[in-house]
Amino acid sequence: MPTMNIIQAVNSAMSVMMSRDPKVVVFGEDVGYFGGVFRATEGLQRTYGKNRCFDTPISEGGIVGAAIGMGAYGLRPVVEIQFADYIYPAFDQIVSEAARLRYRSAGDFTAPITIRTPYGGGIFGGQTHSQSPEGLFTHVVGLKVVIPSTPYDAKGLLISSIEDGDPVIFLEPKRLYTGPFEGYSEGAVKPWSVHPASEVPEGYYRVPLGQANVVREGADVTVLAYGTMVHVALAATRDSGVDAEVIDLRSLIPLDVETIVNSVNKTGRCVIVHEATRTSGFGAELAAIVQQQCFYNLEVPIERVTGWDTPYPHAFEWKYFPGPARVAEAIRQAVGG
Amino acid sequence: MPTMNIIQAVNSAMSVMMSRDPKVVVFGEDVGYFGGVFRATEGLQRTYGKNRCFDTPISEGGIVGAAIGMGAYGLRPVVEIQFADYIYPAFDQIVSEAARLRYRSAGDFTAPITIRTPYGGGIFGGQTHSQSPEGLFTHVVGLKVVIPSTPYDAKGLLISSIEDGDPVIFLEPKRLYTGPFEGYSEGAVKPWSVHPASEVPEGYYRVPLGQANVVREGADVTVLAYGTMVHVALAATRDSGVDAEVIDLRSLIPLDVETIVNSVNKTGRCVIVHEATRTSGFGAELAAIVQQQCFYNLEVPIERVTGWDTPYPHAFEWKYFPGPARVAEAIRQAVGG
Amino acid sequence: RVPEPPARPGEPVDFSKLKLSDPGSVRRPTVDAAAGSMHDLAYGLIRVLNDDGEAVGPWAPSVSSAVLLDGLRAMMRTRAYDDRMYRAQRQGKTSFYLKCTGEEAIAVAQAFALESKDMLFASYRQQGLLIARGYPILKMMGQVYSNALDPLKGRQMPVMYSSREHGYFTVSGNLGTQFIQAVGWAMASALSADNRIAASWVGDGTTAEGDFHYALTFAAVYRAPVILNVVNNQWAISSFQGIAGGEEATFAARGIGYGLPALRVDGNDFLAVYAATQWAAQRARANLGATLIEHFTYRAEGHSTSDDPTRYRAVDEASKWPLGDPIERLKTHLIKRGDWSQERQEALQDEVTKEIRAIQREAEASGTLGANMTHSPKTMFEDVYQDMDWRLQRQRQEAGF
Amino acid sequence: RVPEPPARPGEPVDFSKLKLSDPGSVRRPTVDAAAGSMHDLAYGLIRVLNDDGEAVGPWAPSVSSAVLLDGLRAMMRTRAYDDRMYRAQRQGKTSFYLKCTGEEAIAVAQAFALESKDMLFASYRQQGLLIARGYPILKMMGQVYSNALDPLKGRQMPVMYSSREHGYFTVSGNLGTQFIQAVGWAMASALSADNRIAASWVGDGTTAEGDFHYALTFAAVYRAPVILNVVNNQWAISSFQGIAGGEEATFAARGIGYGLPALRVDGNDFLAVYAATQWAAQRARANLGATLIEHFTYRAEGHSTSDDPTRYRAVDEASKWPLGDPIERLKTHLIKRGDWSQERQEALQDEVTKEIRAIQREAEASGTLGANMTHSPKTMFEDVYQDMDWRLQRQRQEAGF
Ligand SMILES: Cc1ncc(C[n+]2csc(CCOP(=O)(O)OP(=O)(O)O)c2C)c(N)n1
Ligand SMILES: Cc1ncc(C[n+]2csc(CCOP(=O)(O)OP(=O)(O)O)c2C)c(N)n1
Ligand SMILES: [Mg+2]
Ligand SMILES: [Mg+2]
Repeated sequence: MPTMNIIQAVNSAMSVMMSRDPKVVVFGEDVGYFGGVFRATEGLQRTYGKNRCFDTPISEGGIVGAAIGMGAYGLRPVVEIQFADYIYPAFDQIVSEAARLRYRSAGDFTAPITIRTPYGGGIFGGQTHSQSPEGLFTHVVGLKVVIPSTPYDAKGLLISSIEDGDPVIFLEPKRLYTGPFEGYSEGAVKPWSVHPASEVPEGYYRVPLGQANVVREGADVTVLAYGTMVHVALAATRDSGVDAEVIDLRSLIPLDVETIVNSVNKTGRCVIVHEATRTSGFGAELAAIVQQQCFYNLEVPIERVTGWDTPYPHAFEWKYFPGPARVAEAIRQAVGG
Repeated sequence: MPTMNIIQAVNSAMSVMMSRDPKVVVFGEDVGYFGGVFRATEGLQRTYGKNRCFDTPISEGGIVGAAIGMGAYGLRPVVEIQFADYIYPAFDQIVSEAARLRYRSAGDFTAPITIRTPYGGGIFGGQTHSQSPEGLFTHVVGLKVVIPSTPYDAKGLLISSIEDGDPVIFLEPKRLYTGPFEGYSEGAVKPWSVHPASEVPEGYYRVPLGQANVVREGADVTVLAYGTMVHVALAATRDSGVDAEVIDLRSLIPLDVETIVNSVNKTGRCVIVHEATRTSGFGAELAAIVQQQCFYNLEVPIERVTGWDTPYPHAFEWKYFPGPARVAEAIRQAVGG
Repeated sequence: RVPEPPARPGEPVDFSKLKLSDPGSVRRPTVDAAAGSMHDLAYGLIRVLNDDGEAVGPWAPSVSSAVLLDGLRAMMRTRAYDDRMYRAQRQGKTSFYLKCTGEEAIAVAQAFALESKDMLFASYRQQGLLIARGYPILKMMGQVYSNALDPLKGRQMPVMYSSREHGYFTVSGNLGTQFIQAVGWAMASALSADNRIAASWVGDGTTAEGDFHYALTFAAVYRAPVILNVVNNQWAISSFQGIAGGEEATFAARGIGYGLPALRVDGNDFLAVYAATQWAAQRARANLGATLIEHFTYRAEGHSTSDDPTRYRAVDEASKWPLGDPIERLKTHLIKRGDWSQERQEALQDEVTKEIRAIQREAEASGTLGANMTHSPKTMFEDVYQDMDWRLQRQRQEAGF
Repeated sequence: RVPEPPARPGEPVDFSKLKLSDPGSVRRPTVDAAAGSMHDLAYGLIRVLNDDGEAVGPWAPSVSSAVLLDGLRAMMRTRAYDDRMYRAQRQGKTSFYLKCTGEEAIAVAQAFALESKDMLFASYRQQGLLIARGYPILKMMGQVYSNALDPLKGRQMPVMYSSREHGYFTVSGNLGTQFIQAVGWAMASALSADNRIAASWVGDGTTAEGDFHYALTFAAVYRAPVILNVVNNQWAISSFQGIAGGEEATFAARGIGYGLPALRVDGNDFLAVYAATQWAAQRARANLGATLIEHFTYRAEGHSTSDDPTRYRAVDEASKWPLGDPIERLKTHLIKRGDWSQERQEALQDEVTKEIRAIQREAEASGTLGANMTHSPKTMFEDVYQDMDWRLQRQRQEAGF
């Protein structure tokens, strides 16, 4: 089986779907001839032609609005927003339109569109190339929110998202594009090839939306994470020496609440990790659910390890990023260490 | 002292500030000659002239973008977004600009703007005249989020917001504009005149941001609410016969966490009420904070009574609205009834 | 500097400053003419019917009296429908209503000028499209009453219709969003080598939204087969069209900057609207791209049941509108043609009024808003997603359904 | 249909299809001429310098050689600064850099044509404005290195400068947002009876954002004293200007639809940019409102340090650009005037290079990115709000500062 990094896996997912289904079209800023600023659409225009993969004006609202119209026609648009930080001009089309079409038309019209966008920090992109806005979209009913953490999941989840009948916000952890980053700002960066989940089938396969992945079984504390932070959580677990159970949510909406609740009921402790700012981040919803469903099994308060409630500061990226040290500390605290 | 409803109180706040400070300008769709679709700016153009209060094109992004520029010039713009449901076209200007100016320019430029907008349901406005998007803004660092529940607070909080150096999203519970609605869809609607908080001074006064209001002291359970739901929570408390402590948050950001924590530590029980959809609503953040800070005093899980995770359905408004019956039931459950 | 409308309440109405081309005076370029060669059309006003009801000039379409009579009937049914629903709202039978009185020619003539397979992305003020396409008025009333007949299951505010079957896209409460969606639909049609085209409508006020700009940009760049209509009815609730920039340039002129052909049409002239729409549709079907059409008309009544226009404009403005009433004008033309008469007009009026009343009785038999004759409340949890997730299942239980 | 650029890698470059007006051939309307009377200027190209370096035609400004020499020096300092910072990034001394090579005349000439009190809302590619206004290059380098000299305390990516003192609005990473903000600033100035004006810049690609439309709409409606500049450097990262609609109409033509005067200028011609900007500034100060100016130029290098232009455009495109290099052209003109010589040019080049090198040494003495010579990390929690709330105080403690 070929090994792929996340860029290649995402590219493969789109290519597989474009060859299987003529209704799949891909567009966005710089995605055509150039293949995208992160090269995720590399070769798609050459292979499938300019009608199926093309550049757009710099108009995120226009990109999503046009995609919605194409979806109403019967196509399955997969659009790229160059950075998640630039998705806000499309917010009205996403929230008021894509998320609402099915409901307001009683199923007469739907928006089977996939919005791909790189999110997260760790590349010295400053406050406008580092944001993690997933929490906002989880509050918008009608949207699905998916975040892979490995090449295998990236391809399988993206295929499921493209085939899904509802609009999906597909957030790609850009810091993981080329390697399983564990959050150590110093030291050599591992390539994906060293990671088993970089073995990705050439062809079609799905990873279903709404199924979390227990990436490490453990007895003493449950760590909930997604995207980049899954790898940081695993590293932190190692560093902490605690027998933590690490769960990769994979999709935030729909959420695999069963896997989460079973784990916390078993461990009695829960640490939630995300890179997004803390207040009203998705960690808040997770904490609210866990305390409500696992209340009588919880032995300590649920803790959140997150980005600080500030914009992402260019020079202090590694003071901002919730790295292995902070996560390990929270894990130790949770087990009363 | 004159009695005012919330529309009159909001109008009075703007009038007082326009007369005190020539830098205060008011604009938005239909706010000029007409005085706003809810009449909140009635008479301001007549009194202060077309340079200080004027109509704008139907362009929420333009309204907020222009306000930011005016703020950079040194004015204090107070803009109206006709319905909170229509704030999304301005989302990029609010999130990427207003909220970030101070930080990204290290204090060189700021956005001392106030964005007024009516929110919430109960007027048969359907899904695009009923939304409660406050949760989204609480996740955006750099913004303040204020929601009054009475005429007295509305005026005092709006004056504080206009004088505040940071951008404030000022959400007005439209169902409370003309009376203290308790959530009973049937039966006579009370006017504000029957409510003590409708006594509003003519002149200048402030209600500080970040101070919650304990509207009912109680021993057995803490009910956290804001806006319309404060009155519903009080009615539900009465109906439930439980000695609940009802807290009106008044401002979500900054949040008066001390008052909340002290109350829950006292009662050991907590019910959170909001009209917004549940998942990732502000209730999630409140639950996450309360379980973390009051863990060892909590006797039962924190429950959220909220709007369902669907758009606001026109015909089923009263099945959607979290009315007194649902809140009372949650209060009873919390005290083990 | 803030623009001011011609007349506020109490001020005299004077429309003499309006520059109106004479009927028949505006040239008609060939359908394949270059956009750059017809900027003058964005400033003139295409008019076909003169004051005597004759069809004059190069834009006079060759259209049979039969079609025009269907159009006349559709406009009259639209107006009668509006009147009934407006009253129903006033009688407390529903929460809201919004008429298109005085603007019927635009939606109706365009529906007749387009193919039934073409896709329509309307605003809330083009109910005439549905009626002209033969959508059952009973269903429309069901939607307005949110009763058991409502195809939208009571989820939407009145007038936010939707019908895939009739090529009518679900109306959005958020102004303008449909404009770029229509362009996307048209792009999809073109890249699927389909010959169906799309059409969309926004009001003068809505042109200030970003979606308007997105639509014109994408339509121009990809040469999408779409007709982009701006219905300039002079008012946006209480703001006159100058607040949207209508005094600095016409709304049709917006198209020039994108290299789009732009037409400006007398929106109260059924034949002019029909002809301009045919021209744009032919152009789109010939893969020559999009056309922007400004329909110059007047909102003869309040914005909706929620406002009182006498608070912000002169009472007699509507009656003084120089371009008359679309139904009257088409009637006069048909009589001039010798295919119609005042008697038949009155008979038709009578018939239409009776028809709509009858439908209303039938609709109300299935309930009005608040009468609890809705779809089952448990449907409120459906269609948020294709499949209901655990949250909604639990919440539906919590709700007791 | 998707537009294609003139030449992809490997394809021959041919700019002969470009319609370029002859130097001096475009008329100059009076400053108070009606916007509607000058649509032709949106399609022509205002050029002052001819191939011999002479200033010809009605737009030739009366400007002293002293001012032009200051402009020449500012352009040269800008280019030298860009070169040093670009190399510094390549050497790993910072995360990112972005040059304006080939476009220096636009920012520099406009800075000289405006008053120092006028407010500038730039994109990331107008560093020439700051340099022309005498902002310390040492501070600019501090910002690029996020070191202790950085006025922005290391919070922003390189080139996102901000200086209230120099009337330079904090640069946004989100394209286009500054355009409508500039209009708001100008509206504020006008309603405060202040005579300062605003100016803003976006690129050709950015014109597709909603903010562009908001800006033109508000500027037209309120007649705001603002100059709205579109820098058409032919490329938006890998997308040529046709993807933004530049082949259907000029970007200047966008202004016509809003009733704004629109000028199209040779952006590599210092005198033409200077003259057009003066014209627009006089108009704005006379309360005649906004002007849209398209600066026709070429992005001579990559978009930034993050891309490789040879992957999407022909390598020799830059060298074949028919409108030359702004520094070369101004130099030639000054020599023609008899106020300059090749020798002095070389001497100045030498001086500027040395100066920038010296400043760079000084800047790097205060640290480069990653050298931990930043402001205190605890400053990272400041300026989120005017006063730090409890959340940030606690989080700062958690962070250990
Ligand atoms: C995004 C958005 N902003 C504001 C509104 C509130 N609103 C509803 S109709 C209307 C006026 C629209 O005027 P126009 O576009 O001229 O259309 P008309 O009503 O005249 O047909 C406004 C401001 C809305 N529905 N959506
Ligand atoms: C809202 C937004 N969308 C996308 C981007 C990513 N981006 C940065 S620069 C750029 C190209 C801009 O091209 P243009 O407007 O022509 O300006 P130029 O770089 O040529 O000066 C893009 C797409 C962004 N910064 N902001
Ligand atoms: Mg209108
Ligand atoms: Mg460019």
